[in-house]
Amino acid sequence: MELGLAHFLTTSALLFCLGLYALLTRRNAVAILMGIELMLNAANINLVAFNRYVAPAALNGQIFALVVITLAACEAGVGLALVISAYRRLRTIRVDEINVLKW
Amino acid sequence: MPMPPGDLWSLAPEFWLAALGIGLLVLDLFVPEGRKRIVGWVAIAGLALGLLPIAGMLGGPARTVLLGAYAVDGFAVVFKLVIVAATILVILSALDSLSGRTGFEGELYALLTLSSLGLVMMAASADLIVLALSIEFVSLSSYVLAGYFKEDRKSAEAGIKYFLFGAGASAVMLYGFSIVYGLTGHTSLYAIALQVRDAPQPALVLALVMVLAGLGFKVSMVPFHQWTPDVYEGAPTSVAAYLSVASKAAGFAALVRVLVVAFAPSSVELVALVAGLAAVTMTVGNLIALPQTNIKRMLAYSSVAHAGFLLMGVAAFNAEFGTPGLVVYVIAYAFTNLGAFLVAVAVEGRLGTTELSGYAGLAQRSPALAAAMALFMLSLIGIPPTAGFFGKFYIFAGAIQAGLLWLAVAGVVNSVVALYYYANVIRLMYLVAPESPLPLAEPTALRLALGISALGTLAIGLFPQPFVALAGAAALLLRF
Amino acid sequence: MGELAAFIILSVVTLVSAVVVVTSGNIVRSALSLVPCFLGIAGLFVLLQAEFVAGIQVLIYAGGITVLILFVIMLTEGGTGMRFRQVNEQVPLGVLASAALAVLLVVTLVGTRWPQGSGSLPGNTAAAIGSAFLTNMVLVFEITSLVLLVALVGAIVIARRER
Amino acid sequence: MRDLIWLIPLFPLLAFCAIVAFGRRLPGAGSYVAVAGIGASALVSIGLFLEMLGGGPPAQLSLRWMILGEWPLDLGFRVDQLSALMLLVVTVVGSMIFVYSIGYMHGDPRFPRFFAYLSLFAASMLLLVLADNLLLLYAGWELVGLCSYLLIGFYFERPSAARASMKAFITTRVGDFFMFLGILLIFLHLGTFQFEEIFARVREGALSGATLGGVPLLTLVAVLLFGGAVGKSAQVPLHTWLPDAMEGPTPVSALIHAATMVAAGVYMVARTYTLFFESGGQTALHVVAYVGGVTALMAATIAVVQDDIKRVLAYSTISQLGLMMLGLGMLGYTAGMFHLMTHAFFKALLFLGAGSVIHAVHTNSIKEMGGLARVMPSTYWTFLIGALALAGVPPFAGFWSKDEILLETFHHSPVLFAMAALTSFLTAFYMFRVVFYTFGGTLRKHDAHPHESPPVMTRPLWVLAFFAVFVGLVGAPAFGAPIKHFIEFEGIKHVPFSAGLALLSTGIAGAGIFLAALVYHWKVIPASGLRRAAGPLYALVEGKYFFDEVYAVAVVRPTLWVAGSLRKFDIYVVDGIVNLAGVAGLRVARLYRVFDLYVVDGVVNLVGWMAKAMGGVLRYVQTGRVENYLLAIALGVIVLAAAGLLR
Amino acid sequence: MESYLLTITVFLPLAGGLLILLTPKGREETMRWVALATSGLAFLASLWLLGPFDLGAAGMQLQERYAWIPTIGVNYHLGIDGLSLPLFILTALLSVLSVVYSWKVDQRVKEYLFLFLLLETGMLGVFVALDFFLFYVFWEVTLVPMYFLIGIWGGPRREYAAIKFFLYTVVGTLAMLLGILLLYFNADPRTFGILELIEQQPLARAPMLAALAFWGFFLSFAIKVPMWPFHTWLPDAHVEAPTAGSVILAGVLLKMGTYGFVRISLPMFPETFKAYALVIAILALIGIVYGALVAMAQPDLKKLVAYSSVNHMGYVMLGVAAAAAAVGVPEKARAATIALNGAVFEMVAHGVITGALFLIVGVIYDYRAHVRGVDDFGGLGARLPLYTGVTSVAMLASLGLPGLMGFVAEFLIFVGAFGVFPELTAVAVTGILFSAAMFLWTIQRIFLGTPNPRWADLPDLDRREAISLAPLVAIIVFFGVYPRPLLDLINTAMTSLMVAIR
Repeated sequence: MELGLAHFLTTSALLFCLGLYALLTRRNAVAILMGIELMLNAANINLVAFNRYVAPAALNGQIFALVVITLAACEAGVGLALVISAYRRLRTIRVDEINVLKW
Repeated sequence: MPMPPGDLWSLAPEFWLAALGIGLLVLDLFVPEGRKRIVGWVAIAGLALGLLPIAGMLGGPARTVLLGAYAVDGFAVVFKLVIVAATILVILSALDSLSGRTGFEGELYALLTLSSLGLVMMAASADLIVLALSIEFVSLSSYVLAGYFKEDRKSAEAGIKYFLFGAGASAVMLYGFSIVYGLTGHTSLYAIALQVRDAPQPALVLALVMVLAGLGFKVSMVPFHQWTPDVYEGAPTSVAAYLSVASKAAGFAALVRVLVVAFAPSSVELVALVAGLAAVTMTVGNLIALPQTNIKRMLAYSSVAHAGFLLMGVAAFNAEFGTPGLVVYVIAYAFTNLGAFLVAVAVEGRLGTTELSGYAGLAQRSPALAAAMALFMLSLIGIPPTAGFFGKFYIFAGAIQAGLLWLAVAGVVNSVVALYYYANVIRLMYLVAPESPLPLAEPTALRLALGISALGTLAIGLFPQPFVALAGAAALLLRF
Repeated sequence: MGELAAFIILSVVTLVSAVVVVTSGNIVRSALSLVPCFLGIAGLFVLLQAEFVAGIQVLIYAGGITVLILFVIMLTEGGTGMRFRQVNEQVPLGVLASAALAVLLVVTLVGTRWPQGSGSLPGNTAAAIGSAFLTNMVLVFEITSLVLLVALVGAIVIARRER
Repeated sequence: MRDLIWLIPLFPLLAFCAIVAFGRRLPGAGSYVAVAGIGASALVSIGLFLEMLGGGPPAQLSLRWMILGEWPLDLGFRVDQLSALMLLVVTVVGSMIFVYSIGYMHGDPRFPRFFAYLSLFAASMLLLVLADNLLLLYAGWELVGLCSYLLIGFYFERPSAARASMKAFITTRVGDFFMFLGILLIFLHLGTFQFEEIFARVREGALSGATLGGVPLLTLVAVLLFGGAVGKSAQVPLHTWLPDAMEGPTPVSALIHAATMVAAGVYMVARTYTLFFESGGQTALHVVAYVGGVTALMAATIAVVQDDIKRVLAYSTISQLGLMMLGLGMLGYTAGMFHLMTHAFFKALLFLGAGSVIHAVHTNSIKEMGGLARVMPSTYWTFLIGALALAGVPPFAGFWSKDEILLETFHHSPVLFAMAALTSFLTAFYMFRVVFYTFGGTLRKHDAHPHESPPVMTRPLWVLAFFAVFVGLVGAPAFGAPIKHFIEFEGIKHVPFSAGLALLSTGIAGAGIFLAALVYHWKVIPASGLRRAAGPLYALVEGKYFFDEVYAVAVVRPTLWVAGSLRKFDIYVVDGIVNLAGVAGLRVARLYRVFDLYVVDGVVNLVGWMAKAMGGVLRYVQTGRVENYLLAIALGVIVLAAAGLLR
Repeated sequence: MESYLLTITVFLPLAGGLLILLTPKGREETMRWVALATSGLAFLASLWLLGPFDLGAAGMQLQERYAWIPTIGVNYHLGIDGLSLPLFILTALLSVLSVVYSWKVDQRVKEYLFLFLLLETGMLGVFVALDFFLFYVFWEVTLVPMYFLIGIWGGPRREYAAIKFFLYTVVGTLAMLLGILLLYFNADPRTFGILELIEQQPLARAPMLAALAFWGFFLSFAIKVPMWPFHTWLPDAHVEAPTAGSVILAGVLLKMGTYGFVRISLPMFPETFKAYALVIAILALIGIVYGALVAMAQPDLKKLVAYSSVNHMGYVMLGVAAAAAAVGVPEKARAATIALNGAVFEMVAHGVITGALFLIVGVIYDYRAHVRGVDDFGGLGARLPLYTGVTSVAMLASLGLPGLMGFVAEFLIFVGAFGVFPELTAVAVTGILFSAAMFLWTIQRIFLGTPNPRWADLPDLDRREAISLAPLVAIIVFFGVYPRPLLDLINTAMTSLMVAIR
């Protein structure tokens, strides 16, 4: 059996859902952030894979992937900054305890 | 390969905004504490200048630059105008309300300016990569803005919530983008549009939905709206205003461009999908808005509801009244909702409360403020001769023309529901006695901003012709 | 054949460590197990002939982001040494949702007949990407830089204490 | 004269306006103006009448009142023999009463207003008489009703007066309702209100074939119109208002509730006689006759037991009106109108006499009076004349006209003749009961110091008395009964005068008087004995056949009840189509502590409470916890995708 | 000058209102005079219209037409004809009188007068707008000021009444908006011009859509009229509103509904209207009897008058429905014309009469007794002769006494409607019985009977009140005796309308 697009897609799909799982079940903001990173990576796998199998003519996929990586970095930066300031103010980063704002 | 100079010229506004933003950062270093308002005024002046090149592009030919990555068409131009104008008003309101509440005032103006650049690009980007970039650009700055008052519990909470929600949504969206890319092998919307016709159905639907998650988050469309009330309530009021108008407008620009340009040719039943979402969105927004007791929160839900009305225009994109309707509504909504938030800013600044109870008897304490608020509320209800009415009128027209009579009826019912909580504000201001007769004074900058938005609200209602023309220009959205 | 084996190993590494990341009760451990995950993904990139991307992946993710995350963990509750329940009470729903989505995704993505692209990737992707960034992707490049700037400023504004 | 007819109603109207405008500042505090007004129109009417005597075409005058579509609607005046006669009666009797009132109302705080009302009444009454079409007739009809309302309630501080006035107006309006329907039917089928056109069309059989709900249309129309007459002329069963109307000042009773307005019903029937006459098998006429007959008898019986002098006269008026109707119904077109005329004179006379008596002793009860013959001779003599005329003693006016009616009746229906005869017997009886009680014997009310009324009151009495004596002669065969040639309806041939019947009727009257004398003068038979003899019948009569009670139970209370319950219905049901929903919403909303004061009930609830309740529930989706939001994203994506895929 | 006469008349009050907004605080007297001056001028201008207006000619006159939103074919199009002219003048008149009457309002005068004048502009506009967009705008413009008038200067339950009024009306108008759009998109060429659309009959070939649009308009108008069972906002609004507000509500706003039926529903959807005429007639009938009976049971004088309006507007709708039912039936044309004339005449008559009645109630409630329970009084007749007289005239007119305005209207309606719906009309005629009973009973309880010592020292009408009542009484009597001038005006319009829809 030849290695094909489907394999990569499967991996990325599973990775994405693992990330999603973290997103949905983790209390710790940082853990949720990690989940998000996983999801972004899944997207990256897709992009690169498609670039390889579907549209090898141009490198849009890989470039997109690079962009996504950068964005991920930025998100991590800003996000973690927010986490820190939130922790300073609220003394917690457990999101289910951060709910003054509701209804 | 060398770029034709025309391309560069058509990017003039973006360059200007970028330069302005960076310039402000630099300027901020030299402006001493307590004089930071200067930075704000400079930002306002700069943005105002920025309006000129944008306006200059009105009526120009619809085309793309940078190999289809970036669209320069009436649609984008109009939205750019709205965004920049809104930013100006927001900064005006911030000048008074923010000074003293944060140590990073200068950066705030810079960030607002820069993120307005992001919004501008969102409205114009015709390439998935650029789109993703500009969306993230906006999101990142918005997260920061929402959490700007670090000493304020609510603000901090708003920041982190907004971030987590937004990051999640955009992750989903990016995954969707990747699938779209896989299905068509292109990132340029126009190239995608050519391929998408015979793209395999299930995957396309999946991609569409995931993309909707990201864009829906930006325009606060149900079920991706839940950040809205919390963030609006927690964020600095000016920022909330900014999010509710500028970033929503840009979000709709992007949404329309993606759906209409890229997905419309496909065999997916876009209209039914969007119409359904529109109905749900406006209903949920209005219903939850009813029991609210906090003006910002109430406005947040109302902005969800209005997202529903706007989606009505998106659903009617096939009708000749559809897109113009959307644009007119956006413009009307921008003025009106900004105005409402500005009043909220003023009241908060004077009374220190954002609870509705604070508005009791405002008519006696500050007639001008109350009158303005009443005007905005009526406009949000859609009573002529205000902008809101004309927008609603146009959107309904689009829906009916597109054969979506049921959606129009749903819209009508919703307007009636909405009447309730808007009228409640009017009632509080005029029919209820104030608990203290002390008059309130509005600061100059705010007065200016209020005047502009009130004027706009009335002007659109009384002399809609120019705006209709504008919408007509916007209607020639570059599509295949 | 070798490719397939490599793929299997790499994706197993990736997914397993990802599972640890999302399930481990110890936040520090899950943060650390991000590293193998990212490396595995980098490997996959290599398999896909995206060496440059792979490199960047290693540098930024495995290098930068993970470290950043660890720092933050230390600066916040991780540093206090106390252990908290790491999962909230909507685990079952979460499982359900992500499982459902997984099925949905896998079925559709695998079931789809993807268009077959013509041509092949350039040998030296790094050079190609570089030139692309300076020609028709210049806008992307510029915007990216602006995004970085904004993120930088924002992060500073937020992270610094009020003066 | 003919082209001056428009002046006739104008004079009183002007008087009315003048008095309203200037009131006391006018000569005689307005009374002279009023008298002048009615007097002027009396002169014109007399002139007109004399012209009419010479025969010749009717006087016609009309005005384009409105144009609807291309169809004009004209209103006009028309004076033929019938209306000329009526005009004469109204204006002459009217002016007498006006003059009399100057004395009677002397010193009343609302003196000018009284004359204003009187003038307005005269104007409207003349309008009614002059009308050449149903619309104008109806207008005058309603206006006289209004005036009677105002004048009955003239002493409105007296609750009884206030009640009586309202009762009068509404009861008559019940009749008007039917009349109005009749008018509508006529217009619907003939497209006109003009009498002449209507009659012409009817004669050529325009409505002959038509039926409505099985009833021949023409008959129905006629009967409906008669309904109006029943109300106005106080025929059974709508007669109950007239006795109460005696709450008004006595001149009013004389003018409106004896001489003119109540006679309007009779006049209207005569005016539209063609309709009745042409109605299939003359059914309509029979209806008229029977209603008249019953009314006549019933009222007469009641009159016997009344002690209030004015009420006696009131019931006698009802009874006499019944006789007129009976006459008309028995093809006695001339007889009916003839009796109307004579009755106007002697009944007005009687009322004014009664007024003068009341003025003197300040009581209405004949039981308290007595022996007034000596102290107020002219009142006594005039009253006696009136009584004789009413009783139908030759050669007084009443005799001739009543005799005509009996004659007609005798020829067409023995039953009705019996009733009529009995009526006239009772009439004679109760009239002289009154006479003996009032003028005979000695004064029973001791604190009273009776005195003759001032000449301004007695002179009109004499004038009227003169008429009461002689006006009947125009029907006397000895003089060739000119009235029969003056007032006649082509198609009806007059029944020849029969001496025998005349004798009989005289006998009946004499018997009545004699019996009255036995009981009340010579006291041979004790009144109590009569009462016992009558037994339950007496109770029935005493209770006025319990009409009022029945109405109270059958009509008034139900209406008020319906109104009241409809009001509740309106508050609780229509307004709260969704009150239940509202309540439900209220519960939910309470549950979630969302409550707003300004939404209370009604349809507002539908939108309000339900929406709020739903909002109240929905808002709790907004838990404020990010993980739930994120879950929402995931689920949203899944659901939407599923929706998209499953389509 | 003449070519702008309508615009000037319509916007004069608004100008006055803005002027008042500019007047500094504490100059209440000036504000009042400004209000009086502008509304008075508007009234004079409306009378002036009679000059250039050609009474004989059918169709719209004094038209003004300017492009407003050319892109979608919206025009600023004004025009007036025999139907709108009387209502136009009536509006102006009632506004002036209300301003005079409101002289003593001393709470938040500036807002009061501004809103009042704004309201007047809206009402005037509705009657002369010939473009649906414009019509809609004016229609809604009347809504907000009335909401405030009720809500701020109203009675104890004002907030509830105000929001209820607001809600009901908005529901209606939005339905109308959909109807308008349906017409617009089915027209070819697309237009919002009322006349053009009537000319085109865009929905004639789409019965389903026509029905939808018709009911859209119906909802809006029926709520305004108000027809049973949409009437429940009316008693609350009338009772809680300040006197001048009630006058305007009853005198003008209700007419907007019936005006809509005659001006729009009838010519725009003749066939559809015909199809549903019976239903509407029955609703009208219910309104007639029901209104009268409920009024009879009202202890509150103001509510009583309010319900009598339900009853009278029922007459109007009966007439209109009759006219609609006669569409295409030549032999019924005459009856229809009469009914329609009657209906329009009743609009004016009811405006004047009920306006007077509310002023009358206000006189006793606002400035005298401060109670308005029918049973709280008694024997006022002796104390206040002038007041009693005026009241009696108004009430008698309202119960349809010949010689007064109400009679002519009801008479024509009955005569006309009887030719179309004999049975229904026969029942409807009982309405005059009930209303007679109702009003006379009221008069008796308030003015007749033994004087109530509690009101021993009530003053009679003062000059200002007399001034604001006199013209109404004069009109009631004059047109009651000689309706020709007014009817000719109406008739030309109605005749051409009947011809148009035949």
